[in-house]
This record gives sequence, C-alpha cells and structure tokens, in this order.
Amino acid sequence: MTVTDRSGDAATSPLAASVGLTDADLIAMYRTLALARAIDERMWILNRAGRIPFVISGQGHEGAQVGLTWALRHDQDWVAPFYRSIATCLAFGMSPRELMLAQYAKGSDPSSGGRQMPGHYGHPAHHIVSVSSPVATQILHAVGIALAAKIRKLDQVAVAVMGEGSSNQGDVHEALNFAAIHRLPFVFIVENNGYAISVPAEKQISVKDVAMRAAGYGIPGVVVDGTDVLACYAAGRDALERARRGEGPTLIEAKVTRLTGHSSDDQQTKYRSEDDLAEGRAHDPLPIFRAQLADAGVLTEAIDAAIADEIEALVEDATDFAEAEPDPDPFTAVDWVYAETWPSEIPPPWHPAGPATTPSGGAH
Amino acid sequence: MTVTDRSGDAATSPLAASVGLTDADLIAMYRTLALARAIDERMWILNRAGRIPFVISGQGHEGAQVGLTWALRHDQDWVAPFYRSIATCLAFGMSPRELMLAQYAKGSDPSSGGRQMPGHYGHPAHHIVSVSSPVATQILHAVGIALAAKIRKLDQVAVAVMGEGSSNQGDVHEALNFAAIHRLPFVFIVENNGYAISVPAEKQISVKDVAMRAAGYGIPGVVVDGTDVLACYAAGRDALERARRGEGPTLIEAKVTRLTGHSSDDQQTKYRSEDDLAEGRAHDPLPIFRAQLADAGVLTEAIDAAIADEIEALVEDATDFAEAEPDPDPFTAVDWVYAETWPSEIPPPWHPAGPATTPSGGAH
Amino acid sequence: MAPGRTGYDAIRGRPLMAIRTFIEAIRDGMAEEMRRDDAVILLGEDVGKKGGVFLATDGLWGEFGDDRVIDTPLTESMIIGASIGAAMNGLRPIAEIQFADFIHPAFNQLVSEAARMRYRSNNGFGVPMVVRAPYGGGVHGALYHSQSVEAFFTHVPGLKVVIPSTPYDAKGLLRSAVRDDDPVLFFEHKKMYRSVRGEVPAGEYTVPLGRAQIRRPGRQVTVVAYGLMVLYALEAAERVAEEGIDVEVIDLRTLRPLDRETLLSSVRKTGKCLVAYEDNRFGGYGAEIAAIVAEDAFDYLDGPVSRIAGPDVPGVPYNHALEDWFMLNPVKIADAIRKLAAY
Amino acid sequence: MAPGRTGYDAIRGRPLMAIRTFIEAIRDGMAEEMRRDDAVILLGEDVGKKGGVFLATDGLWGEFGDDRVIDTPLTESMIIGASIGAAMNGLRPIAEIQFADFIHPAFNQLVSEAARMRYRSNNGFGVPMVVRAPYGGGVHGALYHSQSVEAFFTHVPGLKVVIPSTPYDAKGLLRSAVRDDDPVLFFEHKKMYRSVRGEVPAGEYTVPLGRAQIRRPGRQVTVVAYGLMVLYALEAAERVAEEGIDVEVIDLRTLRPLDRETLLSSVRKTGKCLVAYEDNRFGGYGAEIAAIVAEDAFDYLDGPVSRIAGPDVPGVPYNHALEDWFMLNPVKIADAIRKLAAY
Ligand SMILES: Cc1ncc(C[n+]2csc(CCOP(=O)(O)OP(=O)(O)O)c2C)c(N)n1
Ligand SMILES: Cc1ncc(C[n+]2csc(CCOP(=O)(O)OP(=O)(O)O)c2C)c(N)n1
Ligand SMILES: [Mg+2]
Ligand SMILES: [Mg+2]
Repeated sequence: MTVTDRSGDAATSPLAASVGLTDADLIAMYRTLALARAIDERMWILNRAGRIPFVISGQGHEGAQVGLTWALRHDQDWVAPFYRSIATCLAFGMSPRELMLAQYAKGSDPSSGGRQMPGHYGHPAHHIVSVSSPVATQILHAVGIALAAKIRKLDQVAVAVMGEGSSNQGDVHEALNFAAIHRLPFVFIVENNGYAISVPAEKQISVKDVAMRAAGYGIPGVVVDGTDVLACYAAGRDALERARRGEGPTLIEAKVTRLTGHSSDDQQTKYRSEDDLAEGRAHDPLPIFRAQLADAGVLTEAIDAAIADEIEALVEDATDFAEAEPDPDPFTAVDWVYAETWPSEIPPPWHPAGPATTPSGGAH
Repeated sequence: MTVTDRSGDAATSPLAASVGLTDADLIAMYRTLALARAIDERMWILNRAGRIPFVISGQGHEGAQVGLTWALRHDQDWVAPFYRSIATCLAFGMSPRELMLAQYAKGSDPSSGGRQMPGHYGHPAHHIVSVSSPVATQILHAVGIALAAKIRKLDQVAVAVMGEGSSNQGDVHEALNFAAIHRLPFVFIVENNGYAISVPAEKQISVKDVAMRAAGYGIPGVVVDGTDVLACYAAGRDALERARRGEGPTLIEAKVTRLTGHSSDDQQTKYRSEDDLAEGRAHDPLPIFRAQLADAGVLTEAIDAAIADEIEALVEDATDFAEAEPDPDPFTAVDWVYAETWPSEIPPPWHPAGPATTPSGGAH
Repeated sequence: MAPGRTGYDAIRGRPLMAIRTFIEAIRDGMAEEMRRDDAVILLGEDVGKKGGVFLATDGLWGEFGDDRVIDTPLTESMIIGASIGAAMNGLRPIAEIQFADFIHPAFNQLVSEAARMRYRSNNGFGVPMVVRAPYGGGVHGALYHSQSVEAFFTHVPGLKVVIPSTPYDAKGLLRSAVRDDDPVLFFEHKKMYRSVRGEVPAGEYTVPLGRAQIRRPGRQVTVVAYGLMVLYALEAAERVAEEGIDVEVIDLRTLRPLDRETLLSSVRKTGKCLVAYEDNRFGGYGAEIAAIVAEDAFDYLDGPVSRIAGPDVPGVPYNHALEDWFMLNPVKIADAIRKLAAY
Repeated sequence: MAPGRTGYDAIRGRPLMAIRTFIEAIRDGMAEEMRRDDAVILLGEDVGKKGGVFLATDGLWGEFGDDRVIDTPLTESMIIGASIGAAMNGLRPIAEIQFADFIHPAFNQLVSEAARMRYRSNNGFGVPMVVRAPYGGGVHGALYHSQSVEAFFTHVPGLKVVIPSTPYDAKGLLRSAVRDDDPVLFFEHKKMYRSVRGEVPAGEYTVPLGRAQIRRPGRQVTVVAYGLMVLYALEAAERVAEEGIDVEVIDLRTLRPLDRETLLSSVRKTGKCLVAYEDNRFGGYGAEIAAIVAEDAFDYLDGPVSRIAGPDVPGVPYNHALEDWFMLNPVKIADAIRKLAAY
C-alpha cells in the first residue's frame, strides 16, 4: 500500500507541516485509526454472533490513542496500555492478527496465550507491557521502566495510559510523585471519557480536568481534544521530547468519548441519557479526522476507498486466521508459574503429571 | 489556675484581638504547648533511664498542633492524629496522666490498654481516633467519619493529621478526591518537618509545598508557619468554619521542625548537618511563642513562672501515677479480638482457657 | 441443588415462602436491613444508578437515594477506609467491592485497620461493617475476575468471613453480618447469582454467624465445602451414592469464626475427611480445615485427611479449555471421594 | 544457636571463615551481588545515607551511589510497582520494605502484578526482583512492627518465599534470590539481626532455593520450623533431649517452593510432626505443612500432626507482659514436643 507508506511520500500540505509531518504520515495515522475502528467493530459482531464471549472496546478513544503515541519509537520506547488501547497497540506495532488472537484467546495469542480476557494486550518484543485488570497498577510499571532506562542510560521513554476513573487510584499519586522527583522519562496519558463504567466524572473526580493534578507534582499538565488527532500528536511528541531532554514527566489528558457500553456486559442506556449519547457520537474522532484530512486535500476519495478495501481485507484475514488457530492445550495451564519447573509444585490430580502419577506418600 | 482558665479572663490585647481570642485563650494555648513539651522531655528522660523502651516525639511540632486544633469543639469534632500529636491530643482533651499511661503502656492506658507502642494515642470519649503505625491510613477514617457526620446530619468536623512524608501515600490521594467530591466536613493537616526519618523533603516530594496538591482536588491549600501559633489558629479556625458551612475540605500545611531524632531508635546526626540542626532549633515554636506573648504584654514573668510550676507538678504527677499503675494482666491479651467471645477462637495452650483445659478431640 | 436437603427446618411450614435467585436474596437482604435501620448505607463502584455490575443493588438507589447508596470513585482503599471511619461514627456501611480480585488495593485498610481497630484500642472503637464481593471462577472471568480470596482474610484475627451457598442463607447471613459489631467479609460466588434459586421466607429471619450446616447426612466420608463447592459436593455425593458411598456434606457458611463442633463431630463419625475448595490449593483455607481435623480428630481417622482444590497457578486462565482445566467440578470431587472412600 | 549443628557440610574445611552477625551476612550478600552485577539496585525507605533503620544497607550508598541505592518516598506500592517495572527493563531490584507489617499497601502490586506477570503473559515478561523485609516479634514492636506475613504470600503461586535462620543461609539464599528470575520475598527475623552470629565463608557461594535443611537429626519427633523458630526449636530439642526425647529439627528455609521430600522423609521416619510458627495459628503457613503431612504421610503417623503457633489475636501487643504471652519460646515448644512425644 503505497498510500499508507510512512516514508514513501514527501508531499507536505500546510496541515501536515503545521505539526512537522508529511501527508503520508497523516494518511498512515488515519489508516491506523480506521483500522482500529474496523477491528473493534468486528469484535462486537463476533460477540453478538457468539464467537467471542467478551468485548471491551476502544471506540471513541482512537483519535487520542493514535495521535498521542504516534511519536513513540517502536521497540525502543515503552507503553503500558489499558484495555481500550487497541489503536495504541496497533500504532505501536501489534498486527491485526495479533489483536484478533487476543479476542479469541487462542494458544498463539502473543498477549497471553489465551490466558487473559480480551483487551489485556501485551507484547514483549514491541515493549508493550502486559495489561492486567486491576486498574492503574501499570503506571508504576511504566515508572519503573523509566527508572531502569535512566539508570542504564538507555534512550527510552515509558508511557502509561488509563482512564480518568482509574487515575484516582492511590498508585497514580505515588507514581507521579516518584517520577517527578527523579525527572524520569515518563509520560502519563489519561483518556477521559467522562465515565467509569456508569459513574459520571463529577462523582469520580473532584476537578474538571485530571490535568489539574499535574501541578501538584510540579510537572506540566496538558489537556487535548481527543478528536483533534494532530493536537494529540503534538502533545505526545512534546512530552516525549521533554522526557528525552531529561526534564521529567508530563501528564496529558485527552478528552474522549466512549461510543459503546463499558463492555459487552454493560447496558449504558440505563445510566446515560439520549442527549449524552448523541453528544458522544458527535465527538467521534474518526469522521472528524477524515473530514479534516479531506478538507486539507490530504485524503482523497480514492485513497480513502483504497484504505477501506485494505482494512476490510486485513480484518477479514485477522478474523479468519484467529478463528482457525487452535485453543491452547489445557495441559499447558501449568506452565510459566515460575521461570523453571519445580517438582514440588504439584499439578492437580486430573493433570497428567498430577499426584495420581507421581508416587505420593504412604502405602495407599 | 485562673491564669489558664479559658473563660475566666476577658482581657484582650491587640494580639489576641487580631485573631478574635482573649488573652486568657493565648495563655491557655501557651500552657498547652509548654505542657506538651514538658511531657515530651520527660519521656526522653524516662527512656534514657530505662523506664520506657521507646519514645517518639512531638518536639518542634507543638506550635502548629496547638494552633491548628485549638478551634475544634471538644468531644464533638474528631481528630485522627499521628504519633507526634502529643500537643494535639492534649489540646483536644487528653490529660497528662492519660498521655503518660500510653508511654508506660499500662493496663489502664486509655489509648490501648498497653497494647500499642507509645505514641499511638486514641480516646473514644474525646473523639480521638486510635493511631496505628502504617502511615496515612487515618486520613480515610477521618473522611469516613466526616461522611457519617454529613449523612447523619451531625454538626461535626473531622481532622486528619500526618507528616509530609506520609502525605505521599496513595490513601491520601483517594481520600482528598472523595472528600472534595462530596464536600465533606474534613480538614487535612500536614505537619511538614522536612524529613521522613532520614529522607529529606526533596527526595520525598516533588513539590516545595504539600499544599500545592490541594488545587488538584479543587480545595484550598494553605501554608502556615508552625512557629506562628496564632496564624495556625486562624488557619485551623477558617478551615473548620468552611467545613461547617458545607464548603468542603481544606488542606493545611504547617512548616515545622523536628527537634529530636525520628524516635529513640534514630541518630539524626548521621544524616543531618550541624547547620541543618541549628536551623531547626531556631524554629522552636515554644520560645518564639513565649517571646511573642511576652512582647504583647500577655505573658508576664509571674504568669510564666506559675505555669512552669503547674506543669512541673502535672508532669511529676502523671509520671508517678503512670509508673505506679499495674501492667496489663497477660491473660487479658485474648480480649477484644471481636466484640463477643467465640468459643471456637481457641486461646493457645499456655493460656488458662487454652486447649489444655478444653476437651480437644480424640482419646489423647 | 437439592432443596429438600438444604436443611430449612427452622422455617418449615411457614406459608410465605418465595423462590428467589441467589442475587435476589442478597438484594432483598440489603433492602430489608436498610429499611429496618437508617444507619445502614451502601457504597461502592456503580452501585447506584446502574445497580452494580451484577445488579445486586438494583433499585436500591431509587429507594434510598444519594445519601445512602453512594457511587464511589474507582478507589478500593478509599471504599474500605471511609467505611471504617463511617462505622466508627455511627453508621453500618455495606461496602461493595466490584470483584473480589479488586479487594487487594484495600488490603492494608482491611488487615491493618478494620481487623485491628477493636483490639488495638482495647475495645475503645469498633468497626461494624460488611464488605461484599463476588468471587470465584467458571464464568470466563480469567485471572482477575475469578479469584477466591478467602484465605487471605480468614487468617486475620479480627475479621469474620462468610460464604453462603443458598439464597436462604445468603439473606439470613447477610442480615446477621449487617447487625454484627465487627467487620464481616461476605463473599458471594458470582456463578451462583442467577443459576441458583431456592426458597426464601418473606418475613424477618436471620442465620447466625459461626454455625456450619450439614447439607447432606452420610456415614462414610465427610466432604467439607463452602460456596459453590457445596453444590458441587452435593452433586458429587449423588454420583457416588449410586456406587454405595455414603457422603456427608458440611457447608461451613461462616469460615471464621469456624464451627469446629459440627466439623469435628462429623469427621469423628465418618472417619474420613475431604476438603473441597476452589482457591489455589497451597496455603488455601482448606489447609486450615485439614490441619484442624488432622490434629483434633486424629484418633478417629480411617484415611488421610484429603484435599481437592484449585491448581497452584496464579489465576484462572481465560480460554474455556484452560478454565475448565482449572475449575473443580462434581466429577473431580467425586473422583477424590472415591479415592478416599477406597482407602 | 549451636553452630556445630547447623549443617555447614558444604563448606567444611574452608579456611576463610568469618563470624558474622545475621544482618552483616545480609549486608555482605547485597554488597557482593551489587559488585558482581551492575543490574542489581537497592531501593526503599531510608536505605541510603542512613543505611536502613536496622542498618542492613549501611555503607552501600557510599559505595554504589545515588543511582543504585535509592531512598524512596514513603510509598510501598510505588517501591514494589516501580521495582516490577525496573525488573522488566533489565534491572534486578532489591526492594526493602522497612517492616514486613508495611508490605500491605503493596499487596496488590505483589499479588496481582509481580506474581502473575510471567503467567499472564505466557512467559512474555518476567519479574526478577527481591523484596526484603524484617518480620517477627519479641522486640517491643507491638502490633505493627512485629508481624509475620509469610502466610499471605506463600499462598500465592508465582511468588517465592524465603526465611533464613543462620547468617550462612541468609547470605547464600539472598544471593540465589537476587539471581533468580522470579520475584522472591525474603523475610528476615529482626530479633536475629544482632543476636545471631555464625560462620560465613568470605568467598563466593550460594544456597539454593527450594531446599530444606535438617538442623538436628533425631528419631522420635520431627519439628518443622523456619526463621527464629528454628533456633527456639533447637533449644527446645536440647531441653527435651535430657528427658530422653530425640527430636529432629527441620529448617524449611524456602517456604515456597517447598522441599516436600525432606519434610515427608523426616516425618515418615519419626512418625510424629510438630509445626512451630510464630504467626497467628489459624490459617498460618504451618497449616499447609500440617495438611501436607496429614495427607501424604498418613500411614506413618503415630500421633496427631500438631501445631504450636502464635495466638489468634490481631497482633503482638506491646507491654512486655502481653508480648511475652504472645511469643513462642523454647519452653512453650518443649511443652508441645513433650505432649506429642507422650502420645
Ligand atoms: C482496582 C479495580 N477496581 C475495579 C475494577 C472494575 N473496573 C474495570 S474498568 C472500570 C472503570 C474504569 O473507568 P476509567 O478509568 O474511566 O476507564 P474507562 O473504562 O472509562 O475507559 C472499573 C470500575 C478494576 N478493573 N480494577
Ligand atoms: C506504611 C508505612 N511505611 C513505613 C513506616 C515507617 N515509618 C514510620 S514514620 C516514617 C516517616 C514518616 O515521615 P513523615 O510522614 O514526614 O512524618 P514525621 O515522622 O517526619 O513527622 C516511616 C518511614 C510506617 N510507619 N508506615
Ligand atoms: Mg472513563
Ligand atoms: Mg516529616
């Protein structure tokens, strides 16, 4: 796909120039956003069709995700994402097949080998930290990664991402304080969609902007509009550069919208009004970015159609591939509790190597 | 002691008038400060004499403690203090005898019946929440107390106190956020002495003033000089009134000095320079407040001498009393695990009611 | 579940029996306690308008309003810590932790604070509160929505731990927990919420804490269980009954304080004891039961005190093949019974 | 402690033996590992200039500087969480928790994160880190400076738990822990820091994880212990030896993974097993040991698997009269041995 090649096209519209990128970059960003959306929509279809029991979605967050993490250097910087980070993971190197394997929880799923729920991405080679469910813990992992980078004198920046509800957890306070004291190469991204499941922002957070908390750590706090992909890009890039200059962490809050229920287990109409939902749809980053690129003459109908075709094929391929992959062998479930196998950690009796087959004490 | 009677003397110097108090109030405050110091000094003497194995001190913090909590309404408002809160507890109703019983850990110690280390004060009747050792937990208890006051429509304000090092704990973030969301009648006092044991402020906290964190919760953050007892009083009173008006929490940071080692187990000369220690001694609130009251003509030498005599007698009495009280009966150690006694919670074999005396299974 | 065997003697013959699901019984219990006593409040994530992610509190916000049903921020330490404070100032909070797996951020508040407040203050302060949390696997919840956490808390003096296995008990025990003057952790197996139904009287009743229940009397093997494992043990008992093995099933109901009498009397009668628990085997709650039986019923034992429990891997894996491998079920329990019976 | 009985066979005859206190051996172990491997860093509260509140890290900040010996803020969850991240990015952090009692704010990071990282990522990520913490009572530390916390963590698959009882083992096991690719909790009984001395070779050696040690061979009763209780058990064994009771004392050293072989062989030989632990009895680590013995050595048992442990109260109370009541000691252990021996 030449149109999406990040280096192939040196054309630079005023829009691209305004953020120091080329048109090809903008197209590549748009493609990532649209691809993330398409994978996400497919997840819901598969869920409704009974193919995958659980979906947790990034729809509405993709603009912020692609923009904010676009400047990261693949396989060099680090991301500790969260369950909505589909576009982030895609932008940072995971393939549609890899993302779809996580939805199907197949044995070859690189995130967890089918051990974790969908949405719990991870990829060691791409420096994507394994997502767990208890929220906010990952901020400390990213801070520790940044600490190691500093001590080992590696040119790496670590990024942690979570929702605004999660940012109220104690770990966030402890992490920002430590990262700021040591001016660690760390960026904290909060994707504020106004809800923690059903709890609206005003019952979750005592301030309008999570970014207001940055001042309490002596670090910059930046608010960006998550539908403004290029503003997100600029904010992410600036924070990255600041971190690389040794000036310490930045907190970036992106205002986004959650276009779906919290997950496939949630009925958001129970707690959100029709107006609220409509307002959310008006902040869908995908059509906004598409229109922006079209207005700027960067995205032609032809390119858009070609991208759509490519995405369609990619999603189809990823789905077919993941669907066809085998489930994990149940007897691998004992693997990787520790780096080595300890004979004294005995599998259960229904396991081939369980106590039924190993000699157990007594003359039973 | 008429000179210390809080209601007896209506004389009002300009100094007293400046904060809306009478001279008698100022004298009473001074007396509390001096008494706290005298008890504290006695603790160290007892420790060096081998009478009590552990001391943790409030020396240097007393000005802030007396000032900030003076406006509290006894047995109505609540305080969740910390291990340096000797003057706070004294100002809020505990007697020298009660404080000394805690140092000796005698059976009649109202804080814990000798179960806790010295410094872990508590007094249900005075609404002084039992201090534990893991720092910062008490902020959530105070917030919960304030929540109950609000729900039960009681005219009560809850105060939590801790050091600046402790304020970095996750619980503080979660507490301030919740208290601010619900505009609870809550005041958070940080006594910043520049050290968490040996760790200096710049390695503990990423900002100069803990009060800078208040803005991140949308609440006022106030810095007061802990040697300026009347400024502390005014700040505490304002926060209390704000809370009572339903306007929510306030964070007050008092800059204080730690005149002693962290505890009797610590040698602070290992990590503090002589200059630093001298600077600390120059910020001793007791002589500063004494001089201020003398300059204002409120504290005469005669009054000061009378107070000194009274304090001397009180400390002597408290020491003798506590020393003479019996240790707890070891067999009470099984009491109050739960509100009732559960026969299935079996005491150990060396206990009179242990399994040796209760029939245990088998024909042993 | 075999309702005929669930030991409803206390209420037999009452006319106002209704069939309720497990979660309805819990919801009813909360609602009735809240109506009875203004001091009872609810707090947790999504417990308000949404009614909880499992709908355990559905309708309560509508009935009791913002002051008594509080949607908290996503902060578990705060939920528990503020509940402790509220309990010290006259309320009786019921805190919901959305999944038991997410109780860990509040571990310090539970273990260092709630459990020790009465003891450390020499009975100066108490903490009458209930912490409800759905636990357990078999629902495609993976590592972090399946955990059994009871062993962490049954080890802590000062805490009480309850795990009901029937709608009747769930309601009756929850009421006792709310009225109790100490912190009670109340764990509900989430797989039972809608799949288990049972008779629940409409009127006022409680089930006391600290008493086990013999769900099925038997002579040859005692199976000790709680929560969902009681239902699986009963099913396993039916299976092996056909083979002539007569199993007694004990439902502990309150894990701490433990009803030693019922436990030990049963094992002294049968001479064989199997402890079934879903949690990881090593250091799980069942280890304490086994240790007590081994020490206090030694002379009566006709076979090794045995355990059948969850494998020692860090969590319930997600993929159904892996999850099925992890979970106990009636077949696995029946196998363990057979092995012990044949000893 | 009787050095002649501590089983230093592996190093017998080496010339460069030095007598070191328990805490010196730990300090030496850290220093030598840090010299050997740049990836090893230290972090915790007061570990820098002050050298730790017990002086375990005294001198290390001077030798290794700010980058490798980090005085952290007073935030335990951060200490563990950042160590996890640092371990994922090429370091081998040794995190000090000032007192084991204060590990609870980090419980979520340890149980949900450190323990599960390798498993949940299907071996994609590992967390090679050591968490050191002083535990245990008998030092006037009261409820919050005396706690034994091992039972919370030995229950968690993915964590390893080590509790040494001699300077030799402390150093050798700490080195193995630092080199291990998984998270190891390393608990040190604080009462032993200065009161226990023993021979430690100057050169390079390690003691492998996962292996128990018979500290004293005997024929009649096996006493299983770890940490300070090993020393008390040895003293108790001496006492009852005069009465003709021949006791074997097993020092588990690594609590998880457990050395089942050494444990079970011993009990199969003696037929009697007493587990001694300082922590609260109910649901303590010793319950698992008792349960394993009861199940896997049943046919060899000549008496009930017995436990002698800390009372079930929420913490070690402060006043010496109360603390003495709480603490195990050689006399209490000897009484329990006599009772079991007489069975
Ligand atoms: C510690 C913890 N508590 C509760 C949950 C259950 N939970 C999962 S996501 C979520 C809401 C998160 O809200 P937010 O951080 O705003 O992110 P969003 O889902 O809105 O993107 C909750 C409560 C959890 N995963 N972890
Ligand atoms: C959770 C926890 N971690 C560690 C400790 C050990 N500790 C006791 S006091 C203290 C320093 C407290 O510093 P700060 O909050 O500034 O109060 P200060 O003692 O200076 O008044 C530490 C680390 C503790 N009590 N609790
Ligand atoms: Mg949100
Ligand atoms: Mg301080």
